[in-house]
Amino acid sequence: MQNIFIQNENQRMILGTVKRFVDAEVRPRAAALDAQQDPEKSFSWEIVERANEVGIRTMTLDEKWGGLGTDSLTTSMVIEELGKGDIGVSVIFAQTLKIAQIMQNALNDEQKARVLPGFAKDPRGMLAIGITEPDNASNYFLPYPTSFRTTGQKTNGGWIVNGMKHFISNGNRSSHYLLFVQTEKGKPLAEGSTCFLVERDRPGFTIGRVHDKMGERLANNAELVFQDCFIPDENVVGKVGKGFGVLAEFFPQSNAYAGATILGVAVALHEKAIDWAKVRVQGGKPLIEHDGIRAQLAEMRMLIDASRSYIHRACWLADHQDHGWDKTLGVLPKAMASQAAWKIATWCLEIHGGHGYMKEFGVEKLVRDAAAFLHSDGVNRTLFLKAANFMFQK
Amino acid sequence: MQNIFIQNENQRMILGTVKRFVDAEVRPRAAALDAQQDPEKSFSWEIVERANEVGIRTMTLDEKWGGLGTDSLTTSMVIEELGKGDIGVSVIFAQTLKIAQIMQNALNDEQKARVLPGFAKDPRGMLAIGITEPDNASNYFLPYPTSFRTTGQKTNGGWIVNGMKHFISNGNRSSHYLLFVQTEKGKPLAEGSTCFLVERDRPGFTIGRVHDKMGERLANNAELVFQDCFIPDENVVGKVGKGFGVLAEFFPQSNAYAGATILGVAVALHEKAIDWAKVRVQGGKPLIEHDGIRAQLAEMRMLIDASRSYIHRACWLADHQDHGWDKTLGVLPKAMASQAAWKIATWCLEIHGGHGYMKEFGVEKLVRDAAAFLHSDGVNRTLFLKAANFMFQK
Amino acid sequence: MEGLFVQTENQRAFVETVGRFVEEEVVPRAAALDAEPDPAKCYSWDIVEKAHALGVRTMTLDEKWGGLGADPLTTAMVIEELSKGDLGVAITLGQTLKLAQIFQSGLNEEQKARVLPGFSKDPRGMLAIGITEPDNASNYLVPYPAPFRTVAVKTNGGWIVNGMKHFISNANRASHFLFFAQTEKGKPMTAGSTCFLVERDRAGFTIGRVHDKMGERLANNAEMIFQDCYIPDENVVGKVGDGFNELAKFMPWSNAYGGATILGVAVALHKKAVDWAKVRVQGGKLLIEHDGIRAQLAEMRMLIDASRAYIHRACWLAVHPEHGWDKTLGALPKVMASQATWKIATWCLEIHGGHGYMKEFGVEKLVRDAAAYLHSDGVNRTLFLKAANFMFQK
Amino acid sequence: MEGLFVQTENQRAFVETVGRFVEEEVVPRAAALDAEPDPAKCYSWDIVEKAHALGVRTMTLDEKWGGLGADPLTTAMVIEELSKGDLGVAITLGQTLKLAQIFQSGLNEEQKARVLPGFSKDPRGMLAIGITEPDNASNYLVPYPAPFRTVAVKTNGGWIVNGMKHFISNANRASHFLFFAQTEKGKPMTAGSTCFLVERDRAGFTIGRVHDKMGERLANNAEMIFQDCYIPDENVVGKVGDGFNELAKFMPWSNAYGGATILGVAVALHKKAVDWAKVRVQGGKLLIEHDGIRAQLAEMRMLIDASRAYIHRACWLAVHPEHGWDKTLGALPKVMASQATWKIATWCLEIHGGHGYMKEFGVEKLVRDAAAYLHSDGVNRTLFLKAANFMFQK
Repeated sequence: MQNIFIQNENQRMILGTVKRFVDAEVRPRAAALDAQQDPEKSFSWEIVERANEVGIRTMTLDEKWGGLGTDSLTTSMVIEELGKGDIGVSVIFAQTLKIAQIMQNALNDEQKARVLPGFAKDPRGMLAIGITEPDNASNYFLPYPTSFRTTGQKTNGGWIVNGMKHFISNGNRSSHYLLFVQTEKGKPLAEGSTCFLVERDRPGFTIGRVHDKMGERLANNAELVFQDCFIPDENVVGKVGKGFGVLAEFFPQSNAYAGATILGVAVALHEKAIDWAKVRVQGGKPLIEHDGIRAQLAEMRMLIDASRSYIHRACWLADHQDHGWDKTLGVLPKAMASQAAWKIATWCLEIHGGHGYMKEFGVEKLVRDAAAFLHSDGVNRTLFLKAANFMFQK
Repeated sequence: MQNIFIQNENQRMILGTVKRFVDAEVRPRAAALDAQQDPEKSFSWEIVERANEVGIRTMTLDEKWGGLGTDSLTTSMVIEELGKGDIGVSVIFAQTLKIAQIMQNALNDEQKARVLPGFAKDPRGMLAIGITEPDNASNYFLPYPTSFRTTGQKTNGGWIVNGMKHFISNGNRSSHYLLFVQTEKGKPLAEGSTCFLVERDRPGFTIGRVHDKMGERLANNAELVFQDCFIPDENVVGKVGKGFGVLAEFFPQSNAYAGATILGVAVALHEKAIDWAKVRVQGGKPLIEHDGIRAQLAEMRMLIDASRSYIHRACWLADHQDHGWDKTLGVLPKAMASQAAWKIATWCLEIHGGHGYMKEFGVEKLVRDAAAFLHSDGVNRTLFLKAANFMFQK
Repeated sequence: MEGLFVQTENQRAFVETVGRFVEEEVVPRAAALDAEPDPAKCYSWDIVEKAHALGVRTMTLDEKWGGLGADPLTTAMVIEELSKGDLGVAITLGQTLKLAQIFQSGLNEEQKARVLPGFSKDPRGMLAIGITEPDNASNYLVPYPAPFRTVAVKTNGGWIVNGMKHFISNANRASHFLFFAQTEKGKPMTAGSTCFLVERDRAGFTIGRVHDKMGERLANNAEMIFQDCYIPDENVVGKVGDGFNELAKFMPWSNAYGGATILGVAVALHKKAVDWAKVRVQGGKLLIEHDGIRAQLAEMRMLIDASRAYIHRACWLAVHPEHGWDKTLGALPKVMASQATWKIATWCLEIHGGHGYMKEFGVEKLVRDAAAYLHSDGVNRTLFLKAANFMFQK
Repeated sequence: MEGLFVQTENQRAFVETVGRFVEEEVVPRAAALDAEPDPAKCYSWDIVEKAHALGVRTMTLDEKWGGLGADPLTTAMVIEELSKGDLGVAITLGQTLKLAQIFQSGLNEEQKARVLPGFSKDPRGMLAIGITEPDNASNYLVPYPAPFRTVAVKTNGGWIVNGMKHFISNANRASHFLFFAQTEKGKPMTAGSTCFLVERDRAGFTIGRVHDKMGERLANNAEMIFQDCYIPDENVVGKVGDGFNELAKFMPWSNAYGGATILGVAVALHKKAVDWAKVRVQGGKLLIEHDGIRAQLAEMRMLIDASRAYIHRACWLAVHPEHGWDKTLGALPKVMASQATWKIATWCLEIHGGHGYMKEFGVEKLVRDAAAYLHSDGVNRTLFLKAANFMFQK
């Protein structure tokens, strides 16, 4: 039970490393990358390579694949720590760390042997997962019985895939992808889709637009385009027609990781608010000596700590499901943390007055970043509806 | 346009009278009446009779019927003023004042001649309207195509009515009622119901339970029970099968009146909060000198003034529809005012600490009262859905 | 839902026992007791005696004193379980459970030997603590350098106490009390007050009014009055002039208990809302099939689970401080839970429409109960300021 | 929706003209201008010149100066209309419209004759006012007895000014400015400052940085820098040492203009949300057919209409103070409107899901714009404190 609540020595060591990495490599670069007009240029391979050097990129891989074999709780702590530095950096690694965990669980031995060593060695090895389509976002979450528009047609020794995905994190930066494709027409995506492993250089697979976003700019999101793309049978992950179960089965902690990312932003905003309240004088005394502001700073702290307690519990139970895992833990922690972060963002902006609105103070970047998780990993309202389905067995 | 914004001399005079009535007759009685265990005993005929003496009970009647002929804007001001003293008192008169307006517009000349003189003279003359049924609340608002369960069967020279209504304000206290009855089976209530005028002593019409409520206790709500009750043709209001239109056509300002009632409660809470903040010392200075409390008291004021502006505008436009009446004004002002009042109730309770929770301070009564209008005159969510129907022509 | 959080077999079994007790002994009595106009009559010795028979009343005592030696985490679970049945019962017993822990830690050996055996055996043995005074509530919490008004003057072999406390839970029901009196004039309470043990029948100590409250009526709160009350030296708890700080050490989980107490009300409200949504039809389908309601029910769940995770974390860290106890955990979990509960109370009331406002449905009682913890165990704003003092070292 | 509030034929016609101008000249340019990385390039003289041609730029000038003599209520309607197209454009022109009113009221005859004809004829004639300094924002609003840092020292025939102002709307675009300088050392700004008129090309007065902002980018804010800038006595506005209070008299509707400015953004967001809800399908039906979304769209409407009613009331009472002007109307309407707008912005973003976060949909620009008025024209918390001072006579 200890593990629900505490940071052990190993975790403390890892988090120390991550914090040093964030201070040395992320913070100094973040504002300038965020300001790039071309969204592609907001991504930094330097950051990825430095993270690789200190072991962050591959930490969820088992030791036999060259990683640290971190559990979900520790990983969520790392993701939060990254989020304190920059949300985009947290997202690109959260995706990679999460998908590496899925791959270890869901790929068969041949696939693992084929993919993981290369991924582990490649200092720029990043991972992505292709689910969302322009007309299919919440249908995936709820789920509603429609099909994916990206379809796979059986052919000799494999499948011919056509279609497109959009908004995909790391879409233009990954070496390997997990891709969800409708392989049985006329069935809803929950029943007739298959998960495929796709390599970056496969013919017929190209990258479309890189999306130009309000914030979270250090992460790239892009379109994945498939035109008569042949994917061989040996790239089927799990069973044909059972793609949908791959995620549900192998990735209960995904939502809590998203919660950890946005929680990092909340912490960064809280720190900004405190720092400013300590130096800004209003009516003859620093803001932090004004009752109203003091109480608000404490309320932010409460929202952060309650969200973190919930996220940690979800992560621990995801790894120890016999202790009382409940499916709502796979959808609600992100909603909690993102609501908290948005409230904190609003208050932080208010506390800064006009200064918060000017780019040089860095607050407005955090507000733009915080807005991302009102929708990322599921619009909150959609997640509430999904949780309701678990609660009331629609 | 003046009339949207100002109180003229006539209004000032009327409001002065109402305020004196509230101070002299309502405030001294309210706590003791509220504390009666038997809900029937929470009602006071003395208050009604005193109100009658100063002309409040009949003020919306035209002068020719013995009233003051007040317009909707003035009436809403009076209703708010009553609500500052007690919500229940505001409700019983708001109902009577409103239904008197409807009767003047919707009754035919014979009906008016039959009913209004007696109502005007009777110092205990109160009015009620019977719509809500146990299974039919929001269906009436939205409207959803179900029937009323209270049905009228055509017979010689009239109708035989069976069924029941519940939650009816003034249900057990009125001399005259407007009653909505399904007169065409198989049709939804919006298309096949008829409005009837019913006198208190009509055979077959009895009063059921008086509801035991959380608050708003100085008003009685009761069940109306009809067992083979004969109602003659001459008591049909408007046309047979067109009952539903009676309200929509003749009473656009009903929602704004409800808003005025709950706004009165908000004002009373605000006053309590200010008075307490001026005397309660925390950390060596009165609460009102603490930034956080000061700012909150001003935010309450803002919510009150914005709600009042909206209510007044709705009332004025209800009487001058060619200046830009919009149907959302018939559903949203109450939602605005009741949300504001509930927020103010919560803050007022918090500001009072434990004292607010004790019955002797009167705050807890106001909180229980404020809760009433989260549902009265339509649950807010239902009203939003109704407004949406107006906005998007479902 | 509990499955999420119950950790050990022992805890699970005991919480289930308490759950049965609540179903059988508390729930059937609660509405009638709540409705008693005389607040003293709202209290039930039957419930206390039944709780005693099951071992609940004494569960926090060490086994050598006849208890179960329950730790704070288990105790918080039990308190929440009690509160699902009735808030007042949870407070009555919860206060005793908490004070029994303090008695064990804070009393000297002679005092323990004198008090605990009798308390343990007495089926009506209840405990209370007297801190709050009419002019001294938040001063104690924040803390502001004011003295207590209740004063103890040294005399031969003991102290003469004069003054009064109010709002004291269990005051008129307890066999033993702790209370604070100012023993050094001119000093603030934190530096010049002493904690005393007092027995119910001591001369000069009487019970004043039993407070008439909005809700939580099954618990009694009353005034403690001291008129030339002689208390011998051997009843001093801790050191003269320093009882205050010493005692604080033994109560780090007190705030989390407050959180657990109100959280049970949130769970009860949530259950009411779900049950109603499953039977109430609007617009031709059950409320639970309306998107807006479904999402709201899930959001309530989120708020409950995040609050509980936070409360449990606080309880666990309170006894394992070396793993990261932070003083804000002694101020904020109650705030989180009470804010969540108030939001849930509002939504539950809205979902029930007019039915929620009628006494027979039981919702309005829960709303009145929920209001208690906006101030109980410290007004939320005051606790934010207390936490801020921990965060920013005023 | 406007039909609700437009009162006279003249107003209606002029607002419609402005609406066409917005559709034709503002909307097509806004996204590209917003995207300019150099804040100075976000400004468009084309828009200003087009507005001039239509008479918008000078509409608040009396007819004898070539304007339309528009009253504050009409002007507020026009500002809201402009803001529906772009917040920055509304600010650029709104600031000029407001200052033209002040020039007419506050300048003496010689000053008016010197300035207004040229301003009226110049198609690029813009106005600005310099109050805010890096260490003096809320001190001006609350007011706290601190001096301005910008100082004017008396010399022969005039004053030598040194210091700087920042965040000044239109600073780098205006032909004429008002600004405040401390003329009596040791006194607070309210007692010892003087208002000066300054022309753009005056020696010693230069423009510093153009601020790089999160949003409202089509308006420029910049620093005003004074280095031994000589200003002649004939440029003193009002009295030496008392300009501050005198000027305040002329601006009672300034806060309501701020409210109208941000309200236009709320209307634009609402429209985006409605449009999207009408085309986006979730779970097999349009979003607008989902209860939760429908109700939310109506709640947005409520917040908009209540805010507008409040703003219009403030504008009208500002020019008819004898009918009940209250000073809180000079502090709170902007707060109401900006809180409403921020809530609507959040909901609009949530309703759009990931699409709202991508720059091409235009929602994220509106969210960045909406954030501006959490601080513009006064941080909301500061304005609450200002209103509280009016309410409680600090």
